[in-house]
Amino acid sequence: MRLSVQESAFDLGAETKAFANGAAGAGAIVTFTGLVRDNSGQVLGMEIEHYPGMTERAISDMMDEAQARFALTDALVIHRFGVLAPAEAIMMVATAASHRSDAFAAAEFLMDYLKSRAPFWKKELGPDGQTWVKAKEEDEAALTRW
Amino acid sequence: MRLSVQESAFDLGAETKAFANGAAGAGAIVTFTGLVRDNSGQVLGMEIEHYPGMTERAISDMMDEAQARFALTDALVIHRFGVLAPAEAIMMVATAASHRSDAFAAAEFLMDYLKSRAPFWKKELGPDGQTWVKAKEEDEAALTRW
Amino acid sequence: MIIDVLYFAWLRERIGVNREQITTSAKTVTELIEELAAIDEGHALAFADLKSLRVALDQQMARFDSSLANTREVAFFPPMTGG
Amino acid sequence: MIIDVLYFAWLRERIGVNREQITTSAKTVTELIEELAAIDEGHALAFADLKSLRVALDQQMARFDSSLANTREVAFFPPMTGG
Repeated sequence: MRLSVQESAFDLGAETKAFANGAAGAGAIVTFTGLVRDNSGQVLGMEIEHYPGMTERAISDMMDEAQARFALTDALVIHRFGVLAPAEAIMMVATAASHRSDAFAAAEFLMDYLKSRAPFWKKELGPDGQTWVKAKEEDEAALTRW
Repeated sequence: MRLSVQESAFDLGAETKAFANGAAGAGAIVTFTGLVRDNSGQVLGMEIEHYPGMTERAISDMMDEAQARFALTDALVIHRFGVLAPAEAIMMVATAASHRSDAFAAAEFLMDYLKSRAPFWKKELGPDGQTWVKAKEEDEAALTRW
Repeated sequence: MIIDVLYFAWLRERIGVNREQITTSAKTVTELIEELAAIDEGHALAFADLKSLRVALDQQMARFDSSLANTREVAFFPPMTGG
Repeated sequence: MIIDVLYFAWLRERIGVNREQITTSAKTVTELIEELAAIDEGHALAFADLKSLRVALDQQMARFDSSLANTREVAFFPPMTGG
């Protein structure tokens, strides 16, 4: 299992390939990648604030929980902070398991928890100023399914 | 949308990166990769037979259906046939959407249909001979959720 | 009527060929299966258990009671195991 | 007791600092909030709507009625928007 909270960009292709190469024995790999949406020029970028220390601790706990609930052979979380341009990757999750249902469920579980329980705050940088992204009720509600 | 049914190996990292680069405007990308399981030397490889023509037609129909049901901005399916070594990638699915729930659901939908409705047949090559992989009842049952 | 009949996976192995041309007056898949099963022991064995058999007509999934009218290609195979 | 109080996102912007040291005898988060809200207008505004406020004690999520005993670091922030 690997967790990286980082300011620098990451190479989605290289990370995915390295994760798959390291997942010997697994039959199924699921990845999720979150990108800065590029709504036809309405978003100039995104700034992500986080809580150093708590971020790593909270995500590590989520990964331990995911491994305990699902039969994971490996997991990876990369999450960026700082200023990002449109279409840049904000974060990625990868899960490896013998069977696809575990790999899918674990990736969705990690995403639902990352959305609402990891201490990150997003601010959209638009042509008319900066706006803190509001938490969605549906994201909080998504946690009830686990 | 792109579909490739091919004998040659594919580069998971390069395919994932190219898909993400082409998914301008999407906020969420999900990939699934199926690997030949490497059960500590019990599997020497896998041979995949398919029905040329029907394979492409069946998968294209599934991709159209996925795009109609979920708000996909793009989708990719690569599936190999022929002889594969342990740990090699058998196939991959990638989906892009504005929101993660659509990207996840479409990837699971495509996987459930590929498992039971795309004309591929897997044969495991083991130390004691060759065995056709049996279809699982749970895979057929998985279709009822859509 | 002349129909191309295709076999895949263990059906192909039992029958020994992956494709054969059949001249038939069968109206449905079931009638065609009866004719094919009578060819020889390999065919009989391949069609012994219809529960583990699937059929496609001109590359579209079909049922045993489907009509063969205008069909050029019939494929028989076990349940698929892709993905 | 001396506590490090941290602010994130729009709470940090309203209060104007990301961290301050507070000497307090508050027993619970609620008592601490009452003290902080009295400091100035920025603090009062930041703590005006508790429904949109979350709290962590020593980097673990907590509740407003949680005890501050043995707590060294209290963080206030809006609902998280990661992923």
